[in-house]
Amino acid sequence: MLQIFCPHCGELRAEEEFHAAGQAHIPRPLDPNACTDQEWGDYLFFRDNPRGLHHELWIHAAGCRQYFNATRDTISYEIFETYKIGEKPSVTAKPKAAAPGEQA
Amino acid sequence: MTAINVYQQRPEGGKAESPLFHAGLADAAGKGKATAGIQLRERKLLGHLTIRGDGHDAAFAGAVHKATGLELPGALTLVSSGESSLQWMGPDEWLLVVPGGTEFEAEKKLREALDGQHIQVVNVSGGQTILELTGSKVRELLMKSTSYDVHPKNFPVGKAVGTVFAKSQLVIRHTAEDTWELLIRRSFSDYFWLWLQDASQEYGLAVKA
Amino acid sequence: MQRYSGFGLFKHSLSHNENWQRMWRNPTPKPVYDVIIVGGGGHGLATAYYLAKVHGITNVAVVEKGWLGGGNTARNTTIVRSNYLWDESAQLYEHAMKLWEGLSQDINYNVMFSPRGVYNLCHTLQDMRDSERRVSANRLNGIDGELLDAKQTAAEIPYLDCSKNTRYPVMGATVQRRGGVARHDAVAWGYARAADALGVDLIQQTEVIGFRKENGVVIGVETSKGFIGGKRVGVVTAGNSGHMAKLAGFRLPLESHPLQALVSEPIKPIIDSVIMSNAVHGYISQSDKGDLVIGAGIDGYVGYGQRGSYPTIEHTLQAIVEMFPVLSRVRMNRQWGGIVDTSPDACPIISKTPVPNLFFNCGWGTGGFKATPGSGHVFAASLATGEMHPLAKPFAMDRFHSGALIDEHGAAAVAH
Amino acid sequence: MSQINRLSNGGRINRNQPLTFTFNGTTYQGFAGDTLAAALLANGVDIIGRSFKYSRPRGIVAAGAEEPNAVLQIGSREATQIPNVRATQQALYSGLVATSTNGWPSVNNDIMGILGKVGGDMMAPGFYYKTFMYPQSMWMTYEKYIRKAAGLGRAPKENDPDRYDHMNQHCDVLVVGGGAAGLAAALAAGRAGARVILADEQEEFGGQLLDSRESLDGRPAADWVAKAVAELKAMPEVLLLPRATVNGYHDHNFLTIHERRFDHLGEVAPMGEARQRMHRVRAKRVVLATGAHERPLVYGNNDVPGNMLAGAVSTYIRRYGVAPGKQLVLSTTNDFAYRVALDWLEAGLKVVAIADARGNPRGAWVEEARAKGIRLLTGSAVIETRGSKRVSAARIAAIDPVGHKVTSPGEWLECDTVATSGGYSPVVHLASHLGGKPTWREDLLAFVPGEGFQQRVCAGAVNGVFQLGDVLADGFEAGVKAAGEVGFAPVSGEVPSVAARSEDASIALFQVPHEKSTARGPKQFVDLQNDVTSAGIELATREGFESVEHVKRYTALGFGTDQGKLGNINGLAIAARSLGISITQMGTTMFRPNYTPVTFGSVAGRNCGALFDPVRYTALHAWHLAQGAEFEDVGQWKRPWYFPKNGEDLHAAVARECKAVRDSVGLLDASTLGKIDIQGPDAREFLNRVYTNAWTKLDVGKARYGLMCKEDGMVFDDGVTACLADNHFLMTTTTGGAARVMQWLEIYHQTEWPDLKVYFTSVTDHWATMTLSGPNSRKLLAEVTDIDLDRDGFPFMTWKEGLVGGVPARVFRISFTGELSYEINVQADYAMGVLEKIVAAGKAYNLTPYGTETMHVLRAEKGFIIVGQDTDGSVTPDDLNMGWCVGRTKPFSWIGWRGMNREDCVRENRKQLVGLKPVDPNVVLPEGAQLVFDTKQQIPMAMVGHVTSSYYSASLGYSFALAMVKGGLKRMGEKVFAPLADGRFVEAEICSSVFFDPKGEQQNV
Repeated sequence: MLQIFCPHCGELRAEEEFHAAGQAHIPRPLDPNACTDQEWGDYLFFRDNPRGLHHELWIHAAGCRQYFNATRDTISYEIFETYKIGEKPSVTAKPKAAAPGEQA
Repeated sequence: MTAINVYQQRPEGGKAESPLFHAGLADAAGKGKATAGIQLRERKLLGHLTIRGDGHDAAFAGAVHKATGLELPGALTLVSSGESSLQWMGPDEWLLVVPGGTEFEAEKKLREALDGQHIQVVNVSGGQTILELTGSKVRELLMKSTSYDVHPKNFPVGKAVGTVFAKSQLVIRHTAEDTWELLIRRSFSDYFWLWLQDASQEYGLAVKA
Repeated sequence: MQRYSGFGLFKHSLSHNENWQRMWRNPTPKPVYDVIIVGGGGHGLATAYYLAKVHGITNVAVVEKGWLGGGNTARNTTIVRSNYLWDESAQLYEHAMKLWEGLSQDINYNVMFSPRGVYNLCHTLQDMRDSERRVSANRLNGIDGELLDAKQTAAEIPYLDCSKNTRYPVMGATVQRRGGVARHDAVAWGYARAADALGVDLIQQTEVIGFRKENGVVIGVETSKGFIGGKRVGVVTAGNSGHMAKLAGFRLPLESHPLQALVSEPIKPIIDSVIMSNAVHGYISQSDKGDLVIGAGIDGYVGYGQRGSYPTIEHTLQAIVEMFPVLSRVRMNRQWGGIVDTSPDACPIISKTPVPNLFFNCGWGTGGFKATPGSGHVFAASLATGEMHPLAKPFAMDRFHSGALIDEHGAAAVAH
Repeated sequence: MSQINRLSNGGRINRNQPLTFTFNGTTYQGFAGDTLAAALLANGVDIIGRSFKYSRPRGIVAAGAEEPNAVLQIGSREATQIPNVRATQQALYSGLVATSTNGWPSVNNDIMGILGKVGGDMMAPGFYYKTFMYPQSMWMTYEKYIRKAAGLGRAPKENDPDRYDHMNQHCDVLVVGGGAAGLAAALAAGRAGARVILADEQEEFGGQLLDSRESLDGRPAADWVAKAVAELKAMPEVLLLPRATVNGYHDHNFLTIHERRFDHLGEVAPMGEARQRMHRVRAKRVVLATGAHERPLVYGNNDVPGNMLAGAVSTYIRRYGVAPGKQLVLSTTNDFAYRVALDWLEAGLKVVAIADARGNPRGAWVEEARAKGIRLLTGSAVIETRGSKRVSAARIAAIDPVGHKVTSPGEWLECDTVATSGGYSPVVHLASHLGGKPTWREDLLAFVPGEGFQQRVCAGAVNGVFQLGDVLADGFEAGVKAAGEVGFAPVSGEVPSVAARSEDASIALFQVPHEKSTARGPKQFVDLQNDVTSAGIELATREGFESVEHVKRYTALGFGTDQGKLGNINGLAIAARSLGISITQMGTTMFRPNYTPVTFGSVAGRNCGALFDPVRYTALHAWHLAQGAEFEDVGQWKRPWYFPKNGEDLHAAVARECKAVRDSVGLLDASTLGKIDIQGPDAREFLNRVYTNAWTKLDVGKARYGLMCKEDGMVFDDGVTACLADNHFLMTTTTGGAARVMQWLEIYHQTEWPDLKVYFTSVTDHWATMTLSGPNSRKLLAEVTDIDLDRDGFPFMTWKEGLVGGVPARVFRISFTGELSYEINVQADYAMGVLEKIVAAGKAYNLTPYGTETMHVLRAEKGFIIVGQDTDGSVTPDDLNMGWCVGRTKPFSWIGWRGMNREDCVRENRKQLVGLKPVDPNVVLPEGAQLVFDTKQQIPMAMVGHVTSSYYSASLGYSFALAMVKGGLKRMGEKVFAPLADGRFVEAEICSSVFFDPKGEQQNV
């Protein structure tokens, strides 16, 4: 069970208090009507799904009910930072060498 | 105040049933063992107001203070004065608890003080209730129920947190050394009551009036 | 290929089993293949087998970064059924089901396909409506299915708590009696052995690290052991599909999530069929060894760790004890996770890609194992001809742009 | 009842407290402090069970968690049966009833055993993959017999009377294992002031110190254990958990500890107590002091009862005062195992010989053994043993230095016990749960923990540190380090002194050679529980299974309840040798939770039955109960489904309720609908963006129905929203969608449009909602309210404030039944009082409570949809024929608009919501039934839609349905058919989805 630092409550909390809400930083197109079906489909469904560093959206559902972003390694599950909506991530490359443990 | 619809929602007199009315707490009161590790009391029919606004705005904090006499608390804290308390619920949300029947006055005062600001005040008195737990085993009971750390080092008096509890959610408020409060939603109150009875079996549970 | 039979077993026992042959070779890669399959799981191996068997294309390599059948093939709860709602998916899964029914004989390897019946429990009125809808659709698609009431359900599933004491009382169930379980490892090994016998090269411990293109057209794969040429390349890498797509230069409408499962210690048979419940969120069967095989939920975040969140395991066992209170004293032996590539409509993607001659078969999410033979069969046909097999066509990637989704979240069992 | 193997003195048992128990129906006696295994051995019980595949007799091998054979059924009555209890981990209690799990008619005389002997070679690994295939139809028959042999113990057939619970723990340092290293670490961390948990799986702390030959501070090691435990107990921030196994190490230093609180006292817990407790621990640091498991040697017939781990024999002698035999042969590769010979001798029994695989061992204990005159055969090993139900002799022979060949014929020595030790495997299980790969250390001949996303320190044997003095030092250091890393400076305290003991290096030996090839020699068991032999492993590699996972899966090595604690290292060493690769290249299989198995009950905790999922009730629930309501689960809510009277069934009750609403007035508890209070100057703009229809012109005092879609254009919720004031709205959502909608509003507000000035607060629980519906609702309401209900003054789709039953209320004149309706909202605390007044006044109007079923019928008669029943996430507003609810010209591209204009969403011939009238007015179409146009077609039939809602309407006098039909809106008057399971076709006519009062006059009266 992960432990996640809520940037609003200012504390580490258990994963059970949160819900993951997918990849972060996917803004709604400003003019959806100008999007082609291709572009709209990309917005709706196509994701980076990276093996490694991932910026993702979470909500502190049982706590302050705020959405925020997290930078997490999808292999080690290490969380490098959490930050408020509107802020930019400060970790954009893996701080250390690829970790073990992915294989069966 | 035409922009917002505000009115007295509580009748004068009339039959009132708190969320745990049908649990028969009144009948059970005083009948438990004096040695019970957990004592439970429903702090019922209080006035609950949700206040939303910009916590970073000094004008907002000042107006809330003016209207309530309470300093706007920061993250995870609870301030109280007499029968009233003000609790941080989120970066733009607070809960004001006042004696039952005074919430309409309190709301009017708040709206007056906050006039011109973008805020929300909502009477939620009918939707929630507070369970007060005291006794030597309360911490153990809480540990059975929530993954939040209730050790006094982490959860001193005056702290209040929204967290998971059993298979639902609520707010835990630490109000005195051996006294904790659970702020619960009306529709979940029977579930929590059942849970608390079950989880406190080994410690003994006594209901207080 | 050394043929397997009861008599053979006896014969070999006389020579103390010293003369069994290798099940597959350990070949050195050729410079170029007609078809390269990336991913040596059940789907990839089945694809290779059907390419050779049905289409006569034997100059085929399966490139696997670890060991054969070592991904989700080795980690699933082995359920086989075809009772899907929509025509497109029902036909695809039923195609697989028909192949399951003769698979052991076809590949001369006992995959222990055991049609002991798959029950989906209903706990709400809406469950009952949805079940009627699905069973009705199944029947008209030629797929067996029955809707049982609470009494029949109780009679058919011993020890299931059908009383009113449960939080969500059982109101009924659907059953697909042709559904059941198979031995997951055996499926991979059986296909591998059969494909190898037809000349397919199974190249293990070799990771694909890139796709080589010429004029935008794929001409082979870069691997940890060097370049391997291929006229067509089919990628069947489940949870790692997103990563493969990235190497090929495009994105997929997929997220890879941890999906957990667990087994109990072996106990004497008590659960004779497969029982699944959407509403209370758990499913269970019992292996021939006596282990209760239990599927847990999917975690809500992207995860490649082959492990998931502990609360998910808790919820699952709560559901199992809720359904079968007699099991509360049984012990959980082992838990683990797979990486499932979930698509927005809970249906697979069997598709051409923006890169000519590069094909993807992915997005099976939680439903991959049951489709193994069918998936391999239609993907082989597509790779053989360069045109998508008719059953695969509705599963092309462009549906996520046009909006022609095939929403199987309801039928994909435990609400993932 | 004589305990023939009980020594006359020694052990940590209480000889003054005899306990009686039964095994396989025979009554025995043991002592308090015994494990069940110790008591069985004390009583000379050799055969404890039969092996899984070959049904060979098996006895107790080990003394702890690694025991593969002594897996028993416990329980004196049905409901409290416990399957698969390791006798080595079960404390003896008075009245314990244990039985073997296999063997027929008994473990001593087992029929299957004969089959195992003759057919053994036919059951090599993978044999089932190679047969039972023909004919295809026979597999299920074969499998029936295969399943007969499945499983060890059995689940009870009655429900468990016990409770289980969880305890959430947080600590600075969790110390796993209470042996020498763990105690030292806990002391160091505790002294520093850290919050410490020390957990150990055994009955008491101390681990190997409890049966050690070595002394601490010049006194028996156990004395120091008592002192250390006393010191820890006195520390307020230290929690000691004996009988508590750390079974899983999860992400972010979350671990679970399975505590068996009453298993040592009986098969059921005392009233009110949880039998077992799962501690869910978040530890800032973990000290793994999990020790090591002794590795047995693999030699011919090494499974015959009497073959045991060397250390286990010592444990039984020193800790339990039990010698499991009379004549001992020891086969070892290391010094440490010599203690068993010395212990055995001190117990007054005969040590026949020691075979040491090393050429010239000279350690202290070796010399002591020599000095005591024990026969020592160096460069030798036990090659095989003899005996059917108990070892009767062992053959010791010389082997070459690498252990590949037998170099002398050796000699058969009579004995009844063969103790072996092939070295010690650190217990790396927990250290590897997050995927960390253990590392092979050739100097130790052992895997030690690798890296692995864990904030932990390893100490003692798990760390590859074996000498007692070093172990203690390592433990103290680990405790200091762990506490130090989280901010606690070390505080000095007593550290015991240990006399150094000289020890020679051990030698690598896994599979002992035999003159015959592995396949032809006597069976050498690697994994006892699964009957995996070295020949089987060699066969697997011969057949091409080269990865360690393949070998495991093909042979079932390590699949048992012991998860390969005993056999895995030997197995992979044999596979590596067979493949000609190193052990490092071979690697280990994945370690996954659990370290040892845990009950489903303890994982589930008390979240079962009534506590399985929260139940939500409305403020009026007690009244519904008093009216005899049947309830429907809607999300977590219990909603009244119908109110049967005088034994009515659903249909009769619903017909009566419907009629009452249409004829007079009915009452529905609508409190479960989601309600969201929305305030702010941009509230209206926000509504414009999240609803499909337009909200700009909704006046204060009015209400409007709205649809919500996701970005894909598919309907996902609906409800009525009222304008309470210019900047103030009250939104209602579906019952099941309330939380979802709230979160959806928040995500758009917080992430996309934070600039919009609006706040949302859920008031679902604050308001109780009573709906009065029917032609007499106005008259009835008028009797209890001061609100002017004038038809024009309080028109349809408006709301008013006033008193109802003396309580301030908001009354909405909206309708979901098509009848004149009022929704009365009052603060929930006062709802019951209001209800009672309405009911009292309602007597004159035959006021009838109705439930969700009647509501569904009435709304369907009006063609009103229920999201989630008539929609399934693939339906646009146009598909629902609700294009009137789509603001096509709204300036902002609201949520759903772009999605519903994608290619596939605007194509012709989509499925559309229509009404259906069965040709036979008495036949009710099944909800969910699929529809076809042509009954003549063969299967597979072309399905054109399905029935979403279907009822018999008492007021209309015929059955009707709502359905999604391909191009349905253009097919009015055409026929569709529902093919039923029994072969019938129900014919129905496609019609408008509005059956009742199409002009909407009733609700406007």
